[in-house]
Amino acid sequence: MELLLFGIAKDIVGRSSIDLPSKGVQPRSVAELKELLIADYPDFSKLSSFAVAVNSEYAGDDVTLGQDDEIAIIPPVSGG
Amino acid sequence: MELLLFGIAKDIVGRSSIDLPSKGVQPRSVAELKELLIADYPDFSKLSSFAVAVNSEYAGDDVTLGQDDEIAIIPPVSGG
Amino acid sequence: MEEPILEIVEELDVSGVYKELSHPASGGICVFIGAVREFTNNEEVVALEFETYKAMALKEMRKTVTQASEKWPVNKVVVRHVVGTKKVEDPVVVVGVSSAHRDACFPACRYIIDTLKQTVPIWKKEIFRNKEVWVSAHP
Amino acid sequence: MEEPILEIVEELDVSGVYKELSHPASGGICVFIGAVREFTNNEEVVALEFETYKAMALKEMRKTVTQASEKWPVNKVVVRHVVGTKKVEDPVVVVGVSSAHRDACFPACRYIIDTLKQTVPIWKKEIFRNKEVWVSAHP
Repeated sequence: MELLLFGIAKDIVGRSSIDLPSKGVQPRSVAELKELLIADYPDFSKLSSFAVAVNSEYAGDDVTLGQDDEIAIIPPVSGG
Repeated sequence: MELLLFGIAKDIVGRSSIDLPSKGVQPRSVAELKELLIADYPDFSKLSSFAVAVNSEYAGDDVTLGQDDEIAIIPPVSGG
Repeated sequence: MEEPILEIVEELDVSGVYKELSHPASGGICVFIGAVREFTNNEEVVALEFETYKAMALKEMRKTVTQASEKWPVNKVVVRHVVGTKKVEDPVVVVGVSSAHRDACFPACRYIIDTLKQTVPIWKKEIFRNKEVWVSAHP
Repeated sequence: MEEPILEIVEELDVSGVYKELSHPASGGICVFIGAVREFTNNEEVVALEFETYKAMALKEMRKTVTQASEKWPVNKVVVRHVVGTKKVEDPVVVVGVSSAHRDACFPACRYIIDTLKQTVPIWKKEIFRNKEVWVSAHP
């Protein structure tokens, strides 16, 4: 399960993608992924907010994560 | 006193300008000019409206007309 | 606001308007272009013919732009309108406004085109296959 | 609505957008251009750096344009956004809409840029003389 990182998320983690599971823990939902990230990288809790996209669509906390999903961390967008 | 005519006003009168006085009558105000025009060219009364400009500014009915003023008939505008 | 560009032209090239509106303090630029439509009330338009009272039109454009600059903090404004005969898809008017934020350039641009259509002495004749009509002249 | 033009580009040339939006049934064209401003909160901006999640950005642009076309009768839409490093006065986004009347293209253009700024995964870093800040990242 590959996790893509953009913007400040990339700076916090120090890489543009990471492989899950992290430390042997495999998140089963968006909510679990967010908890895992904040535990591993406390700077995520300092952001205004951050969203998760699954297969390039915004995904709510209860969306389940599958092995083949493309998952991305979407920090606050600021285009335009 | 020269009167400039534009758009449909030009079509009604058949010329792009006329010299006043018309038939010996000299309008002293915008209101008098409008009455005179409608008397001479009844088609003016069929327009949605028409305004008068004195020295290239919209002029209300009570504005007086001087010999050296540039006067224009402004039928409903439709630019853009 | 910088000195606005206000013009009545025979040929309207809109491709350079962005450059004219660009400004280091302007994060937003809003441009409106009016063009000749193919149909009016289901009747095919062959051409539009524009006539203006030029001296007064430029004065009224300036009043409108001044009003807009009093209502919204704008940096640069361009207003250009054509005269003469124009065919379908030809641009006939361009209004462009640049400002720090889009909250200013959008309403200012809209205000200028709306007011221009109500006050600026420009007249449009629609040329159809079998008739010609001065727009808005009759009730 | 015709198939919209949705692009993420390295170089943005806005001079041809009018031609792309021109359409025989469109009497009105509204174009918004976002550009790099010189100052943010009185601090001089050296450059902006844009990054995107391209596949998702194009999907979100399409959703936004579809929503706009459901709200207003629009004929053509162009949305182009840059990635990479941009300097003061460089255009970074262009949104253009053409429609029969200006009552549709103005609000549709505004809706698209407003929604793009809220939902499309593009991130902007402000480069100042002595620091770099991801815009909106922190409260």
